[in-house]
Amino acid sequence: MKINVLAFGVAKEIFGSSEVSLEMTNDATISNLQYLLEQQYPRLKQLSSYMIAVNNEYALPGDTIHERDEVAIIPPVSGG
Amino acid sequence: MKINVLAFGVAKEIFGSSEVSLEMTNDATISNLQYLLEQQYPRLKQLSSYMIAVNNEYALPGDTIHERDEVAIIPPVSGG
Amino acid sequence: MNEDLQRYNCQIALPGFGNEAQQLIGQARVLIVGAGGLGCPAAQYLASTGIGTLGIADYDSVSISNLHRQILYTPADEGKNKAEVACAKLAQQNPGIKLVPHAQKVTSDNVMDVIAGYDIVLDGTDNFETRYLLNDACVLSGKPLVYGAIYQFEGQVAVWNVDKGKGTNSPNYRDLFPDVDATQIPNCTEGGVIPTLAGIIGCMQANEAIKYITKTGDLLAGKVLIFDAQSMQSRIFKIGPVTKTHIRRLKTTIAIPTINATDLKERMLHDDTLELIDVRTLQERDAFDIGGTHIPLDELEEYLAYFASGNTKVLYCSSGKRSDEAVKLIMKRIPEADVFSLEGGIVDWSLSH
Amino acid sequence: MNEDLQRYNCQIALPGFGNEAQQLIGQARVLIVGAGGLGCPAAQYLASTGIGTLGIADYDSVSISNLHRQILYTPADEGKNKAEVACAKLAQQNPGIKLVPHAQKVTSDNVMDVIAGYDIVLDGTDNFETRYLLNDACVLSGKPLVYGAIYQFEGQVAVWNVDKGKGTNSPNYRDLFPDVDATQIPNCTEGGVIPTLAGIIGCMQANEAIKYITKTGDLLAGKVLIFDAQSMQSRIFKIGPVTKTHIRRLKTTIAIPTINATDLKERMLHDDTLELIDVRTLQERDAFDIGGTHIPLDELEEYLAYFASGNTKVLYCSSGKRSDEAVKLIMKRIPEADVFSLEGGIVDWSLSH
Repeated sequence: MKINVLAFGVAKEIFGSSEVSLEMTNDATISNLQYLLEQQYPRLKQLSSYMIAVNNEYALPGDTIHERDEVAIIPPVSGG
Repeated sequence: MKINVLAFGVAKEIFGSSEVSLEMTNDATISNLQYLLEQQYPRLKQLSSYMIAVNNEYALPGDTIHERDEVAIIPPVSGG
Repeated sequence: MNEDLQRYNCQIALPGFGNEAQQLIGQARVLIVGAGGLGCPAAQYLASTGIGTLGIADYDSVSISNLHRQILYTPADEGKNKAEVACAKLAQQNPGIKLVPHAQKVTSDNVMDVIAGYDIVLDGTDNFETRYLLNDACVLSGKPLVYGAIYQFEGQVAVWNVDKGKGTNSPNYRDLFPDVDATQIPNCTEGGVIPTLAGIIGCMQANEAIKYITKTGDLLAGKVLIFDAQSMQSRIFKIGPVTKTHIRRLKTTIAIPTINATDLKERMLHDDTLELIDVRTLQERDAFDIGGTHIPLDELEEYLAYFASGNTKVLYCSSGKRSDEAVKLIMKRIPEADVFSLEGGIVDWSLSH
Repeated sequence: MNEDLQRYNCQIALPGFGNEAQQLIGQARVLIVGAGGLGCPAAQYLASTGIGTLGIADYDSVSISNLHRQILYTPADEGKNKAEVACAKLAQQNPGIKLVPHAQKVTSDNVMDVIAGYDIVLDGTDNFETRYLLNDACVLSGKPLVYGAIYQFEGQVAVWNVDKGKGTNSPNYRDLFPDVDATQIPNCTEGGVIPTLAGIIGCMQANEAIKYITKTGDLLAGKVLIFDAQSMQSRIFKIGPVTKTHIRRLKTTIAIPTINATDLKERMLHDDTLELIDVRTLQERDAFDIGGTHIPLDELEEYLAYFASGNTKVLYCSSGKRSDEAVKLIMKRIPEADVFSLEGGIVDWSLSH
């Protein structure tokens, strides 16, 4: 299945776009998605932590991703 | 079909709630909905004009309403 | 490094900005009409961003009841003209820009002249008559208008009349609301407004003005944003790509006969035929009144005959806004009616000698 | 009608408000940490609303590059402490409230004492170290923290650590981001920030504080709002009802050895062994530099060995923020390293004699 990933904050710069799409198997988890993303975009791993949300809710590493789910990558922001 | 109507601005006060639901026939139009609402809530008619949106888009009197459509009533606001 | 580069460095660094965008900002001429809850924060940010010429139009003077949301003013400014005070404060904040106060009331007679010197207008007014006037004037002169309006916890933002090329323009206020019965819509004095909402919506208006000037981001053109400060939810409603209205001339604005509290008290000492009319709600009247007959604004239509003859009548509410609307409605239907609106309402009445 | 009622009448009139809510506001004690882009607008609205005691903590002084978004300051305030200037301006705006400046830096040593006198804290800081410090201190002392952060066109808002009863609290910053490598996240000096975004997010923070104090509306507790000023879209992400973190003590904050531009120039006259290190990006260095070696902040980890021995090294960037982060990272790994961060970066360097 194809999963659309929305990028926020510095993730937009890391992905070079505000949205990327990933090809994943049907039983993929958040942890699988994270692995794929960090392989493709090594700078993402260097952030130490970023929030992953599915359909506007905080997602845990073990959560399964479904077709048409909307995934968002939300890195920390420091400015004030 | 049951149509949910979201109220904004002074429409909240007129409806006494931020959401009301109306029972309508399947081929109902915006103009039918407006008639029903103004019959139930005469103060709505006195506003002279208010915007009706269906699924976050401006709707015309002749537009047909479908099951699960989200209707919004947006009256003018004057404060500054 | 020169001082300008240093001052604006943190916005010049934005993607899609650069020195070109800063130059556009420095050349831009923006008029803010209404230096109240919306105009104050919008003016602060347009000034800090370095808008080359910033006009502030407001004929009203600062009153204590403004201070909870009109953050450019202090109690020491009470009674002074808002446009003058705002320009003086903003000149301190950014001495590098040109500030132009317009202290006269914007009417159908002068609006075309007032906006002529500007590229873009920001609507920070608090009444429908001026909102329609600005809308129509901007459509007639082909200028974009950044609209904002607030009530209680809810605000609206949009950009009207943006040039879409080929002689077409994006929708304007009359696409959304062709006409309004102002007596049926409660204002902030009646229903209240949360100060932070004024800040959020005013800053959003300044944001849209900057985006228009620098040609960055998606403008709220052909759309209207509705924000709710209680739930923090916002929605953007699509209106359509181009306007369907045909505005050909300005509607004449009506000058409202008013009387101030001191003059009224003086006159009542000698003239016992003068009648007071309270146009507030029953709850407000129950809490406190200054006498006279009670005709709530939203029932005024039914009692119009009462104003057709007889003694001078002075209409009052809490701030003067609703009595203005009431007098306007009466004069439209009965041009010869002998009616006045009490300036500053019962607030001013209570404080005057 | 007394002056207080007159001043706050337009918010007392709000549904769910009334005199009770105004009394809660008058009794509330709010601390704003960071009087910058977020703290300035938040402070204006909390002052205008009549918050009884408003504390402003900022050890930094006003610089010209702040003025594009920090709307409480004027060029005449350059070099003065932000907390002092802000409190003086806010006291003019609302003489009826108590304003308390805190001009010392908030550290792990004093944070518990500083927040002890307040009911609620507002995070308007510009660095991760203080954000985590405030978060942990609020969790340890059981106070809610209104969080806001901005970068370029995007902002985040949330309310952390709200008491949910039965000994549970809503999520906090560490639920979202357990830990951050600050050297990997660009700040506003590098990437820029649109001033109006600071206004919008700062006002949203003040809005959440007022909702918390007056017990009205749905707080952004257990949620985080992300707003985009380019599209004007906002989304609210649900985090969960209660925190899953267990914060037991504060992390010790590190005091960063810094040197100001005048002292550095003086020292370089006599000491030619001193080395300059530019930690900015290649593009920034290409545009302008003040000499020395180039090690971009995000590649610093790979060059740590370089700092293990040898001469004194002074790290610089444009404002001093990134060189602070760099020095902090080096000191964590090589406690004996002889490194300094150039205060105010090349901006101050260019202007100093």
